[in-house]
Amino acid sequence: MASPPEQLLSASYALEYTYTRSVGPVIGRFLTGLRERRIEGIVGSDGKVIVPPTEYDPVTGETLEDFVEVGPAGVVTTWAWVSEPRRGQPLDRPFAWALIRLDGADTALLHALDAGDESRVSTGMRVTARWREETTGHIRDLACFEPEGA
Amino acid sequence: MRDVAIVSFTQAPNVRDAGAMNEVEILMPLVAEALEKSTLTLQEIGFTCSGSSDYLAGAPFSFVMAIDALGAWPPISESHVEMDGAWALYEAWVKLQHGAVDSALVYGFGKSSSGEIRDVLALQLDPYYVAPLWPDSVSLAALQARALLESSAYSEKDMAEVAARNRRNARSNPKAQLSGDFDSAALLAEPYLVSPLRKHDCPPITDGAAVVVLAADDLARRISKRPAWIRGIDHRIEPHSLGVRDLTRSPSTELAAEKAGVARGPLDLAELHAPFTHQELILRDALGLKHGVDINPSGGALAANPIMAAGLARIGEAATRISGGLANRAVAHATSGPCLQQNLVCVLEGE
Amino acid sequence: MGELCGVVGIGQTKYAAKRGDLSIAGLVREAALRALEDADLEWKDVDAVVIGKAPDMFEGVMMPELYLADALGAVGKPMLRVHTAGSVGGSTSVVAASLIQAGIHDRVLTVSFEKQSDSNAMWALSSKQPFSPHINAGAGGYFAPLIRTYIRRSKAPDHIGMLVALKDRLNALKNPYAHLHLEDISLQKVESSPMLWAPIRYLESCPSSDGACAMVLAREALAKDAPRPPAWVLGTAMRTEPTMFAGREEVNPQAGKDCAADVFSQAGITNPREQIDVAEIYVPFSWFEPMWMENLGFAAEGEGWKMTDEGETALEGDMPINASGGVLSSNPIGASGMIRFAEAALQVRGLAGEHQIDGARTALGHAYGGGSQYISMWVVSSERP
Amino acid sequence: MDNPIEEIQTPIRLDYRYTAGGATARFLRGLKEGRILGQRCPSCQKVIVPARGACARCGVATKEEIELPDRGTVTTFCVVHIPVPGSAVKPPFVCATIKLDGADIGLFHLVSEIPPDEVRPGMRVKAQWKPREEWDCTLENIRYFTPTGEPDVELEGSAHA
Repeated sequence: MASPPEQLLSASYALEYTYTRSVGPVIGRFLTGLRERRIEGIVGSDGKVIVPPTEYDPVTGETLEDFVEVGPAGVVTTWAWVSEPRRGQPLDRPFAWALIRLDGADTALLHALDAGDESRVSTGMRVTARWREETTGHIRDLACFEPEGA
Repeated sequence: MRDVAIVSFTQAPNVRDAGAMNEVEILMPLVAEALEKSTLTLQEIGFTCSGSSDYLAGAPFSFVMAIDALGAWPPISESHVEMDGAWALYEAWVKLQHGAVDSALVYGFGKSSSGEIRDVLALQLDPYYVAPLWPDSVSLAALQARALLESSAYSEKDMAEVAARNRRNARSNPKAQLSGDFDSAALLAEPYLVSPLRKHDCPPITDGAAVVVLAADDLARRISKRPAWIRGIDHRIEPHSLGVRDLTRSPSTELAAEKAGVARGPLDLAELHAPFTHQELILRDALGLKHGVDINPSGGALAANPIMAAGLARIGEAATRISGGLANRAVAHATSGPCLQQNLVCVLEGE
Repeated sequence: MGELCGVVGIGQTKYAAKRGDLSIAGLVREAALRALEDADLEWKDVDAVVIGKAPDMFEGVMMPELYLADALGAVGKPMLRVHTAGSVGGSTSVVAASLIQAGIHDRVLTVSFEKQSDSNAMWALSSKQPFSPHINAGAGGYFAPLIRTYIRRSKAPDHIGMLVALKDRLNALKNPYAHLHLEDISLQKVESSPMLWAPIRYLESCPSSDGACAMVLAREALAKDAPRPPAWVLGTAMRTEPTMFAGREEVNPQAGKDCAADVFSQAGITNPREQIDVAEIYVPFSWFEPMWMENLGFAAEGEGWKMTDEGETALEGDMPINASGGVLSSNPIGASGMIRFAEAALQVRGLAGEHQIDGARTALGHAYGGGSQYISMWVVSSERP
Repeated sequence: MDNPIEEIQTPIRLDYRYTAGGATARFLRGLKEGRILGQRCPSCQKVIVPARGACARCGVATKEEIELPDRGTVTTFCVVHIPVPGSAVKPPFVCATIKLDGADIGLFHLVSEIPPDEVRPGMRVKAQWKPREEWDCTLENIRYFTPTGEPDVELEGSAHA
């Protein structure tokens, strides 16, 4: 415990736990696909393809179950440049957070984009998935995205 | 609808780190002051409701200890929302509409200094697809800011002007954390924090608390020479996934504003809970604020952002100006969740 | 004063130590969809959603209502999140009812849940803050001394707690949603189960469960035309007192007495023992049944244990308590209070199935939380006032 | 699909800094000097320990400091038979509410050096301190309480108080 200056008595602590999350059939199927390096979306009640897939329609709440394969490449719809990555984020060098509309999808997926430099990122650019060497069935099987053709 | 008014408002000095003051020590004098202004004792208050977050405090049941600040003996009729105090005010307003009680004490509190707030807020995200990537709250706001900048006529200069005006306004708010004269051109020369956001586009990290007393009908008139009447209050939520939403608009604010009757009369002022500069631009449009509406005379969330109290403070700030005769009709707004996912709109009027 | 509120739909998940087949959203939807189905309604028929759960650390999701908005069909609607410790399921029901009673909405969906298997209850409930009390013996460590005081004061015989444990587990065998289905439960099994926090034995304690409970509430005009009989809400109340102060009576807390007096007065009940037909009471440790009997005014102080001893709180007794099996048989903490409220409503609707108490017309739902300091209750009836 | 994914692990770590309130800090500093500090409520006059800067019953700030003796009476207790995560204490052990002489509220602590089945409400106990050089700003400076051998005290009032 840190020795405090007069009056103040404070100490640091960590709230730390590894949660075990059961995922249910829809998320489970998506993650199983990732393990096999395949990205799947689900068809919403209005026919739009939602990626990552939800068990329910994001607007009406209706139950969904029709899957379609999408990506692995797509288009950046918006992005933010991170010059100082924080603990736990997908990359430990400067990168962009990006919303990416994968080919065949109608909604965008949030992930990291490894572009090297801010000047190489723009809305509308084409990017593609970079897989982790070993995939386990986790959102982080997608190591990040990278500019297409890079 | 029953006539319900805000008759008393207090807030803690908004500071980066309240240091040795725990939540009880912050709240106790505020509650006493708010009650004194209302001339009611806690035992005369019909209902009490608070807003706070366990993850902000870094401990479960953090609101339980806060009860110690009240003197809740004999036992009180009380509830708590794990939301900004503005939603606690909503719950209390509903209770008053039911009609069994005539007054309510509402408070919101939080010490954002305890944890790494940008990371803490990442736990609000989808626990399977998004939270495991740890996108921080500033980065998510930056995604929204760029979407707005690239799809509208707004520029980074407009955002800098929002920051400069809010902090200029805050000079007359002794409880504000950040205030002063800033030149928007000089602000634009600063480096990006998370591009396209600069430091001035982001809220300060704030410890604070806010307390409001509500009263109905004749009781409100007896307590206050000029009660700030709640003429409409509503809140709405949007889908969670950022990739599903149109981040450049705030449809939930638009809908809540319609239900609360924002457009039913001219507005003198607006207190908007916009932690990021571009969010004020989005909210202005969503609320249809016209030229001449005084926006955030308190300095808003860019001058002080005590999470879990900042939304309630907006309502209190607007009410104070109505009661003080500085305005006749105002709109106050509170937000929750990433990129304005959930929004509350409250219309206040003098007599 | 105010609109009359009716419970028109009730949905529960199967409670289990781990619902490994579902995500958090899947869990709340299982309950919500069943409640909608019971009410013969769809997502679009709901005006607002009120959700409750205990500490966010259970699932490691901060303010999970944000993530659950779409799953609960709340998009474009008002959504509130209540948290009042263990009483939260009850308080959530009370807040949802107030939205109807105040005339603000026509129909409200209210849901509460806990997915305790995502983490560990003992971990999630304990404070990690430095300088906090160094002895953390779990919830039982807090409540066992209160039980000991109750036994000392009331001179209740030792077997009372075991009787409650047996009765609630036998009742649970008649409730398909209950977590614990202990087919071979016996007094001897309870007695020989290990002591956890003496005087509390293992089988006198609640389990840790995954689960969700949901209700659809509607205003009078809609509820009276509901496809199945509604439960009419005759009164709701909440009371809070501080955790620790000099002279606090924790065994028989004033907050509970005041809350009962308030809810009974709203419901026009002057003799609860006579006028309440069945009650669902928050009993996480068996001895809390007699303790709450006294607190609620069903028995005089020091006499509550006699009701248990004489079988009056059993299914066939004259004051059946926890016909569903209670918290002792299913305990997804954030939902446990709402389950009490919903089971009370099921009884007066006549839809409780195998654990239905014949002719139940008026029922009490009760929940408590924190250090016996957060109390919420409602009284529901088959009769429209 | 073979072996579909049914669950995932998501590690969460958040770092916090906790600052004790003013009165709590004084209480903990007192412990480092071997003193147990309570406070008297200016409204109800009750003595509260640990000092918390507030009387929860009256909702007023408490300032008057009262040093309390390290002995008192067990008002109630339980015997913990299960291991407690993060605790070095081995079950079974006795957790008791102890009303220190002069205090109006109980302190939660361990009772030891007596078989658990001989612990009883009304029993007189005193603190067993760790060696002075191990003292820090914590109640753990008191290893546990042990029986004094004085005659038991007749109890009234509330369970934890």
